[in-house]
Amino acid sequence: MFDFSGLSDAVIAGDEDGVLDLAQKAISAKVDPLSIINDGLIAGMNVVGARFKVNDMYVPEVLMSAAAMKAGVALVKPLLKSGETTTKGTVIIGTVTGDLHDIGKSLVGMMLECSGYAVVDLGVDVSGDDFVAAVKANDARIVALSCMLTTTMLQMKTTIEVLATQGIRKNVKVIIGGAPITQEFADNIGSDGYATDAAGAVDLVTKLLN
Amino acid sequence: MFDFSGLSDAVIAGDEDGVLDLAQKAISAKVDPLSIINDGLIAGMNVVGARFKVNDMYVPEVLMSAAAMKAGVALVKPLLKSGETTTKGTVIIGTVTGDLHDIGKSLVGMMLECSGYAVVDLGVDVSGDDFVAAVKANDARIVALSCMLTTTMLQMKTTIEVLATQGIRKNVKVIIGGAPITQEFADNIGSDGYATDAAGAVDLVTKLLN
Amino acid sequence: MVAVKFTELAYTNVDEFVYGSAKYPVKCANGMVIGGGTLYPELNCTLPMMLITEETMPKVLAQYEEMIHGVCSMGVELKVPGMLVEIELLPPCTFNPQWGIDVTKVVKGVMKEYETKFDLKSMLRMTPVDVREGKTLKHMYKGVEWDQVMDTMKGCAANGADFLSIESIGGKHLHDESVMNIDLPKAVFSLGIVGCRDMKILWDEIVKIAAANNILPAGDTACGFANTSMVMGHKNFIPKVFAAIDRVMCAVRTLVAVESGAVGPDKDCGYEGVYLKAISGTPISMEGRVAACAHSSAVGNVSLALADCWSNESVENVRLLGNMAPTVSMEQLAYDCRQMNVAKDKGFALQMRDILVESDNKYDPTAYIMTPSVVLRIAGEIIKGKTHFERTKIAAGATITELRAAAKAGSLELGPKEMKYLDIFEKQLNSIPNDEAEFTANMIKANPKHDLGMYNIS
Amino acid sequence: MVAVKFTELAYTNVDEFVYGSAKYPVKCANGMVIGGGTLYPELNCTLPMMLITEETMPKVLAQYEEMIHGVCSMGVELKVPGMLVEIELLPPCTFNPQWGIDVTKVVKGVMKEYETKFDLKSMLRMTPVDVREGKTLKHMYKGVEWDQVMDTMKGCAANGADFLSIESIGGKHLHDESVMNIDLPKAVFSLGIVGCRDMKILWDEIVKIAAANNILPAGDTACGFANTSMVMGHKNFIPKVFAAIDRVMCAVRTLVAVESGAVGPDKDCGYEGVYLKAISGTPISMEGRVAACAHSSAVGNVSLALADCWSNESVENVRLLGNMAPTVSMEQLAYDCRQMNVAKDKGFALQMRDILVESDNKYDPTAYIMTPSVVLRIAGEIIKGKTHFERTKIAAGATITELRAAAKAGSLELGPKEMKYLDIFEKQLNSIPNDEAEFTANMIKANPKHDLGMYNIS
Ligand SMILES: [Zn+2]
Ligand SMILES: [Zn+2]
Ligand SMILES: [Zn+2]
Repeated sequence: MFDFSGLSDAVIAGDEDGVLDLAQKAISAKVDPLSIINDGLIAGMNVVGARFKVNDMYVPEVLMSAAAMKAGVALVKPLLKSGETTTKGTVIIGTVTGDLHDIGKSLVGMMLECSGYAVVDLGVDVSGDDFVAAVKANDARIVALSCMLTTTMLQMKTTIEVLATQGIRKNVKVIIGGAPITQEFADNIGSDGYATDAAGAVDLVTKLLN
Repeated sequence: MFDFSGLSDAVIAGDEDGVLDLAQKAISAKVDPLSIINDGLIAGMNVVGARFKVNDMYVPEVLMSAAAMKAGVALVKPLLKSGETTTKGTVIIGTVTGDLHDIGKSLVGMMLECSGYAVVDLGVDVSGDDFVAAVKANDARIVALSCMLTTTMLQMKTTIEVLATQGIRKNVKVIIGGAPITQEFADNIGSDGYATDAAGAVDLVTKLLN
Repeated sequence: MVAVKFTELAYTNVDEFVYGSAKYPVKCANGMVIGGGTLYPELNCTLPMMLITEETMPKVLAQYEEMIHGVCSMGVELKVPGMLVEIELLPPCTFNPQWGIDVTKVVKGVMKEYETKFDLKSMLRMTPVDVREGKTLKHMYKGVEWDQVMDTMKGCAANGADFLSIESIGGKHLHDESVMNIDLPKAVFSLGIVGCRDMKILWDEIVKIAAANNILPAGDTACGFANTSMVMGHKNFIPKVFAAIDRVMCAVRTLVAVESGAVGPDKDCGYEGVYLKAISGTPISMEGRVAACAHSSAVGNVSLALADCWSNESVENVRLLGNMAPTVSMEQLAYDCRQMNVAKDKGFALQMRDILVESDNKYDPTAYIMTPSVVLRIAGEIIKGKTHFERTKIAAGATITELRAAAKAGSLELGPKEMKYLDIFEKQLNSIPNDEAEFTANMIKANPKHDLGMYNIS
Repeated sequence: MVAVKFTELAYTNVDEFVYGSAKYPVKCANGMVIGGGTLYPELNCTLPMMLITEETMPKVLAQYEEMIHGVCSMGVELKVPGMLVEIELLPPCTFNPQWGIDVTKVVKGVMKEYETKFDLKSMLRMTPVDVREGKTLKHMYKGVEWDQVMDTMKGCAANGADFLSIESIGGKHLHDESVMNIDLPKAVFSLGIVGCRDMKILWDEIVKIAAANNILPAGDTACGFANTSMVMGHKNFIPKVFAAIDRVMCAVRTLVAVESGAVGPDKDCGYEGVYLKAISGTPISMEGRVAACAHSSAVGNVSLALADCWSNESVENVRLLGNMAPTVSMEQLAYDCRQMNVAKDKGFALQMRDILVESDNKYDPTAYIMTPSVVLRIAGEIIKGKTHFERTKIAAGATITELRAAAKAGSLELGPKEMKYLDIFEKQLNSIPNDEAEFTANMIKANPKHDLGMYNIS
């Protein structure tokens, strides 16, 4: 079997040039493209996620690893057989109407990407209709809502209601998070789950999709 | 018109002997019994309530005034014409099942008595059925529930449900209070009101009965 | 009549009487020494709105687990030198001792996890509720309620508790009436006779249970007594001087636990703990400004002046913007302890103590009687008493004398109404006969609705 | 290029640099003097979970009324020498200036009631939100958002505010990226060029509004900037040294408000305020251990060492067992202020300051750079810069030097990874050209997705 350790290490180091170089070598060596992605690139990213979780890597380091991995995936992806897929599913993420807090939600998105999910980040102040449109356009399975104000919490409820009215609530799992959120609130507004931090959000998504 | 100031002052001073003496004199002077009660005894008690509210009297002083007033009422009451009444209505008060906190609830009862209500204090750890029985036995118009623990709050909801099941919820107003209670909780469990302290409870009862 | 111990003060020099250090420190197996020079945070937390039933017990345990996780991780983050967790069990968890045991296991489990993973030193104080009250109570020392308290104590002791405490309530019904009517003789009876005898019987048992399980009997508090009068005074429902007198009288009762073998740290909500420390040298937990989450008070700073553990009293598991409330309390306690410990290390412990004392003690009689020098003076009088009854009376008299003198000297702000009541209470006190048996007989006669046979008092 | 002021430090002797006293105190009509020797509590509170709409506005106002009642009555109870209330308006109350005005009226109404009835001295700080962001923003200095901020400022000023503040956000989008990527040059650009220019334009207007209404322009904070990096560092998402460097750089930006005429007290959540005080002598509000309700931090005690007002940052109106949360915060602030003021009265202000500093400053770089002597040293370097750009670069360089020296001397605990990043940041800093125009052009080119034309920067 091909030795993927160099490729994984390049991902962990956030070394985009190294990733591209080693991925190209693997392609030239006729390694199965799906294996390059799963056993090389994503395997490296899994290490990154685990190290971040125990405070052994910083966010910017994770971002560099993610960028390196993505470059590698972009190189290999055209060679995949039809039907082969490189993500575990698509997550739509955004901060709800009236709330402009960005970073917490971006960190959750980053961690989800590290863990093999495709993430569509709609940004801040996102309306229910925008969430609906994004779910439809991306065939998403998870909607992740963020808010940081006590006065925007109830917009999460509204957003979930819009998903229901538009007939797609049953197709997606809705998860929520942010400083004022509690499990009790998550239950009360009919969401499918709540996590206290980015790592918890990944665990939650994994649980909901399995 | 008869000068009631001496009688009222005796109530305010908590001087039971003085009250009995002056009330007897008024009876002998053929003063209308209802007027002795309202313009003499209860008028004095109104002053007591107002002074307590602004921290100008202590609880034990109020209790002595209340005892003096009650002694006076007991003396005069047999002389009332049929149909004349000396209270503004009856309040059933108690701490709910599982909760043994006594004093806060007793203070509310005391202030209601000062303000002319008849109070039936069921004590602590009172079940829904006991409240129902007391309402029926006393033809009460108000039920006042107390609790001091986060883990007994939901017994208030249960108590209100028992009142409903037993068919008397529509006949009474239910008010609640205690350290963990909020207006929001009061609304959520379907009570008719909430007060933060004993003086507030009196105002609330007065509002609900008018 | 129960024998008194401690006929001399542990402290005679006020310059030795300070926070973080007690004459008889409590040495713990994990290296923590309470009263050995370091002030430790003691975090107490309770459930948010929920019922406790067979069905909800898994949720109850999950709540405790979440709370202790948050609290311990804050302890790690702020590098505390050690910490205490106190769980005051809620009534259903004493009525059902197994539930109390399950709570103990869960809490201790999290604490052990943090000890293993992060080297966090921590000790667990379990405080069953004294359920010996209510409509069905037949006797204080036998029957269902007594057994529930004892079974819970034993179960907690065997399943992870390091310290046992209780807020015992022997004599409380009499005391409640004494507060509502500011009846000092009845307060003396409830505390100095009924309460002290009850403490002796109760704490002899708790000390045995602790010994059998190789853990420590920590101490009791006048929560149901002087805290009731303090809250009533704080709201201007009764004279504040009554609360101060009541507090010092309570010291005699609380001390009985130590006479029976309790070693501390005495429990947080017993502000009379400063007297216990003065007399017996036992380390004490205290609560003040950080405990505003649980109750407001007039002793937010002075309470820190002599503390060996610093507590938030209790906070329910609700979310605040920064963190869950127990974690918020833990952060506040840890910073306060840092301040106190650094002050001590720099040689400024006495100055820090006096700053905290002087920030409160002019404004409130209870704050005043927590002044270290006042504590030593009054404590010096108390120990002259040869019985608990005598000591309780002396406590009241000495407190009245100190408060009156302080008000006259301008070191305590007392309005004319408060002053008037000092005189009234002095008269009430003087009306009490010297003979304990005579007083007891009078009191039994005057309070026919209280069945003191339950206490084996007749 | 905006002219800099303050080319000398307000403090050169560290023994004069202490809490409660500022070189240029703020004298209020009610007799309070902020920075005049007394530390005052500053209470901030916000709504619990609820929507703010036309329909809910009566409930919103009732919430504010309830909160301020509770807070003021605690102020009376604890006999505070004076207090501040801060209301950070929520976005809908700036989008609709009339709603912000209505909040101001209600809050000030309660404060006046307590002044009349109980002689409670209090001052109101109104802080509209800087709404100049979001999808529809076209320009920073004209159009809807600018008008909303200005109209709210004017409305608050005319209807009861005593102080005007804002947490302004010019340059924040660039800064967010610099934090996520720990890109020091981009942080320098966002703060030292974009941020400082924005501050000048914004604060010139706020100062005019305050003057026109005969009230005081108080100050700004780096809430959207250094607080973001501090929180990220606190969670170990980025190196903590980045947060410390960012904090000191922010001082240059925050100071622009004072250069425009702001007089303080500077806003609580700007920990860079200690630099502002050192350079300009302006009194500052700070937040620490009592603000654990709003966010945990590594500076819970050190933040109190130089404070002139002591804040809880913000707490929502939820019930805790003791009281509603804002009232709980007020009690905690009042006790902390008592401690500090008594220490000062007794001549122990410097010892108290140093105890608070030393309880935190070894454990975290941001805590370290808040050490009074370090502040004066770095501030002394900053004022040598002739432009805001230059000062921001000096701030970063001097902070790196201080942190490295402290770690080597053992006065600051810094792990090897943090040390490595100090070197990385130094290299990043040295890559910045000296020429502001050149740097600006580079940055505009490197960040095409940011439209700096909105700031009139090209
Ligand atoms: Zn207690
Ligand atoms: Zn406690
Ligand atoms: Zn802020």
